Amino acid sequence: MIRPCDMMAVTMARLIRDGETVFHGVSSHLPMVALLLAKRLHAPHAVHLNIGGGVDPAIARQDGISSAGGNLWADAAAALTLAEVFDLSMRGGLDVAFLSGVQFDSTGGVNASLIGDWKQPKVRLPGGAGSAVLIPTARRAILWRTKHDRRTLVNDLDFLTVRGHVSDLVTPLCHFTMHQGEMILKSIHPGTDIETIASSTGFPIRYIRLDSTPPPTPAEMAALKEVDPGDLRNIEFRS
Amino acid sequence: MIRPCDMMAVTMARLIRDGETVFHGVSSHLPMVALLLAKRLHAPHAVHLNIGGGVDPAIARQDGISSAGGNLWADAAAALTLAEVFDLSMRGGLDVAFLSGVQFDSTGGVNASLIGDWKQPKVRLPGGAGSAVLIPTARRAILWRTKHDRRTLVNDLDFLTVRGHVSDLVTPLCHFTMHQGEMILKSIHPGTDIETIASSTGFPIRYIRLDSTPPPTPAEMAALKEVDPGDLRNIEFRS
Amino acid sequence: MSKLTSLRDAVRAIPDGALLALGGNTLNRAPMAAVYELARQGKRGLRLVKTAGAMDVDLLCLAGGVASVDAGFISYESHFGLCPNYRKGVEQGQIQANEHACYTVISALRAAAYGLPFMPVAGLKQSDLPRAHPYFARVRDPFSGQEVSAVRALRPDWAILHVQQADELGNARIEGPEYEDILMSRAAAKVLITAEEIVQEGHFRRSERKAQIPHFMVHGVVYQPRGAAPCSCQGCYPADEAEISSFLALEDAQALTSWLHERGRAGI
Amino acid sequence: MSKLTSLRDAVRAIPDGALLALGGNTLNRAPMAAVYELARQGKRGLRLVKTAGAMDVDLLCLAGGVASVDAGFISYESHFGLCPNYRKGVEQGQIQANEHACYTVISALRAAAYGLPFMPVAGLKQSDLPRAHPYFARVRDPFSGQEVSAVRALRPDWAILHVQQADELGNARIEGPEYEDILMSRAAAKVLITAEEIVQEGHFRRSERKAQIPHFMVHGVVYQPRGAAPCSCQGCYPADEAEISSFLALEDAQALTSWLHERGRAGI
Repeated sequence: MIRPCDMMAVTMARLIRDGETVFHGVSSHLPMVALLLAKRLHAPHAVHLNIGGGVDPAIARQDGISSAGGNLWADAAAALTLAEVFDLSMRGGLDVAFLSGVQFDSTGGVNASLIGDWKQPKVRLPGGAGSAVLIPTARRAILWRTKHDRRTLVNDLDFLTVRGHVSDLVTPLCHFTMHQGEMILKSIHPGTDIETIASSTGFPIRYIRLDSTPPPTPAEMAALKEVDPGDLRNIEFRS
Repeated sequence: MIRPCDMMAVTMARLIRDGETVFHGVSSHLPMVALLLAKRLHAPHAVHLNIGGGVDPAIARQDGISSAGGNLWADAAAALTLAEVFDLSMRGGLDVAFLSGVQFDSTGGVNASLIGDWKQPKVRLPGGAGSAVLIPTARRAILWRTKHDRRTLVNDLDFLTVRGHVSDLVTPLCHFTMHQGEMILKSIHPGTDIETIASSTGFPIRYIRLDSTPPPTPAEMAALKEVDPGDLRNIEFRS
Repeated sequence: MSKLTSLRDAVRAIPDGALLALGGNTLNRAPMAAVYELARQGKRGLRLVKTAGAMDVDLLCLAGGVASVDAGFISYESHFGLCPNYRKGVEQGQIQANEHACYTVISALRAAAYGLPFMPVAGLKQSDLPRAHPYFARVRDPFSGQEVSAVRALRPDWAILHVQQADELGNARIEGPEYEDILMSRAAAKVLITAEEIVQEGHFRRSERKAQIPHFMVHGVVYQPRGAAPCSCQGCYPADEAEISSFLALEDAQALTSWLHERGRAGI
Repeated sequence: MSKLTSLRDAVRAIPDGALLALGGNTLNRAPMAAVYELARQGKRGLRLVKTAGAMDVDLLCLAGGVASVDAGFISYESHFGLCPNYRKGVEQGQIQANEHACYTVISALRAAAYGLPFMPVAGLKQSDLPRAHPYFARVRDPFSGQEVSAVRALRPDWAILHVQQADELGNARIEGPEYEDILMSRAAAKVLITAEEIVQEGHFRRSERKAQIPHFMVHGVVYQPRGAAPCSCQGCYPADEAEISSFLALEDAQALTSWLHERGRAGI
């Protein structure tokens, strides 16, 4: 049985190319682990940028509470503050931003702000953090969400926190990719099927060529355990 | 015989009040010494800001080449880059800026840019450095110039580098102050007289009450030798 | 010229209704001791500014002291979930949620630090945020004529920052992640420093690791070991999960008062 | 992924006509070895950017390689006087003097670093500079309607910075005054580092004094002891007055060529 967190971490890691500058923010243990995994495997020169401010931290010390803490600074060679990481993206120098949200539509729109009417929200969400400026400026934004249901993948967003350079969306069930302005299904994770995905998705499922997401290889699993001995990739599923 | 550099340093030092934030830039040994003198005497809590970036450096090491060097950083407690010193002035937090120039008029206008026509200058001057933004934003700008002649104190500037919050102008001959938008004579240094000043000044000399600049006191001279053992205050007169 | 004072006196100087920038990020180096004291003194109408806040904002919301929050992200991380008290306050209409991209908070603070009424912002393009909030606008580049987004300056009345080291004059040094603290010290009209350690001024003078916040920007220094707890403080202590959970179990402002009172007696 | 290269190869990558930011300030930590090499290679049409330049700018002007200078101040300090070659070039119409307030250079670099076409600037009010130069304009604050000055972004093709320490990946650390170097590394499209010392990457990782310029912004690293001489380099050496005077005695570009050749043979 493949755990969703492992399947997601591996899928997200595979999207990172060698040499790219990659940013993740707070509440982002899963992309953090995916990035560490990619650097261990096929993308050793990917550049790890984060809120803690360390560039390419070795992360000798795990932190289960925060993905924006001092452990991302302590053993880095260079420092770059959050403000400067944003600046980098604004001037076109950020290749990949990992971002999440609560609602996603088929156009790549993201809502991380609120549920209901914005003038009097039913649910106040945390907010998009850097999304509103990063998704339009990073070369590509990779979205992830540990829930896949019709309240998450919707036809109509309650609020558009941002639309921009979304390239991929990874969920516990599948991997979507953007194609000509539309979010289409790219691959289905092992253990589910297209009917389950269609019934769990609020927008119509479309695809050009449908693959099965390759399950984590033994090498990927071994590396995953090395870069994430504390199983931080599973935090969002435990909560 | 009082040396002009001593008279100027002491006159400039007396203009600094305790607790004020005070900036000087490059080519500014004279105001640097004046500030160190003021801090030694009546203004111990004046804050010394500079291009080297050290706040309140002790300046254990003298530097005759530059008033923007690492000696202004090495033994400071806090660091504040030039950009941040400018920011401080822009937001209204700088009390005093020391600035020089090549031409000055009776309205407090300063030319540090060029002689002749700006489209094809006869003489290209160094430029106003920070003057164009500091003189209008610092609470007051104290000007100094080691030359006092009709080419320096003029009726018409060749180019207005800046006009702003000029409060004082100190020369080897006298001390001017701004009064209702006009540069008026405040005090005459020992060893000269109003006729000499009038004939050396390109704009009409006006004053309300005319004083003699008090000569450096023995305490001032003693402190001056302590803070400036290398006689940096005399550099502009030697060159 | 010592600015050393007690936390109580320092926080007394902060008026109700103040625009207040809080240092740190989420559960890292937030100025929690000062936040506790703001709640104990029953401050009202505070307008908070932060890129990403968590327990600091949530606690002041439970205390009933918050009028508005300008931030990009207000939530705990990992298993602690959303900020229940902030959510409730916003959903009940008591607290104004001024949502930013974290970067527009930074840009708004930069505008204040640079003495500007606004800051242009690249990147803010397809979003409902500018439509929903009056602090966003568009401005025309005077050179190319193209339009770019802009955010209104945020000039905090106070920045409250917890640091590892300060001297009694106010020179303060942050070790490890700076987050927006240095910028906040420039943008705010006044700065309150709480510090793990009070060092001699000579300590910074002899070191190449200078204070990043110079004394003249600082209006009060409080010696406050563990002043970020239960949040983490780089090089000093990790976050205290049990203590955060203990806070999250509180049901109302009255329970918070007792909880803070207990901690006050224990010297926290 | 080592970026270590020779000064000659590194400078070859810089094309004629490049917009070039030079680190340091006046006679402090200017990247003189790289400036010598630019002159040796006979670069033409360089457009220089700096808040306050001195011998670096003056030497390139004597070499005939400069088309324009965007700066707030171009002069030696103290007894060395004005920059004769810069003056002559401007006065003879060969060099365009784009006078800034030093702060408007900073603001123009910030605009580039922040991905913006312009930056508003407080302070630039009563001055002929905006009238004389097309890179200044006025812009209206969209919130209050009030006007404020603005400067056009300056995005250098290259920043050339001399630092005390770098590793071969490009991580670079400046000790002491930073001047505009860190900002230049962000504003420029490419960065060339010359370094007094090449350290292991682990050196920065183990230290709390991190590199301020991260490797991925850097395109070439040159091991160049005394790479700022005859300017000063904090913690390494003071300015060399005799050498500066020796340069100032040169009468023309031909004399400069011989002077540079002599120094090249001596490994400078």
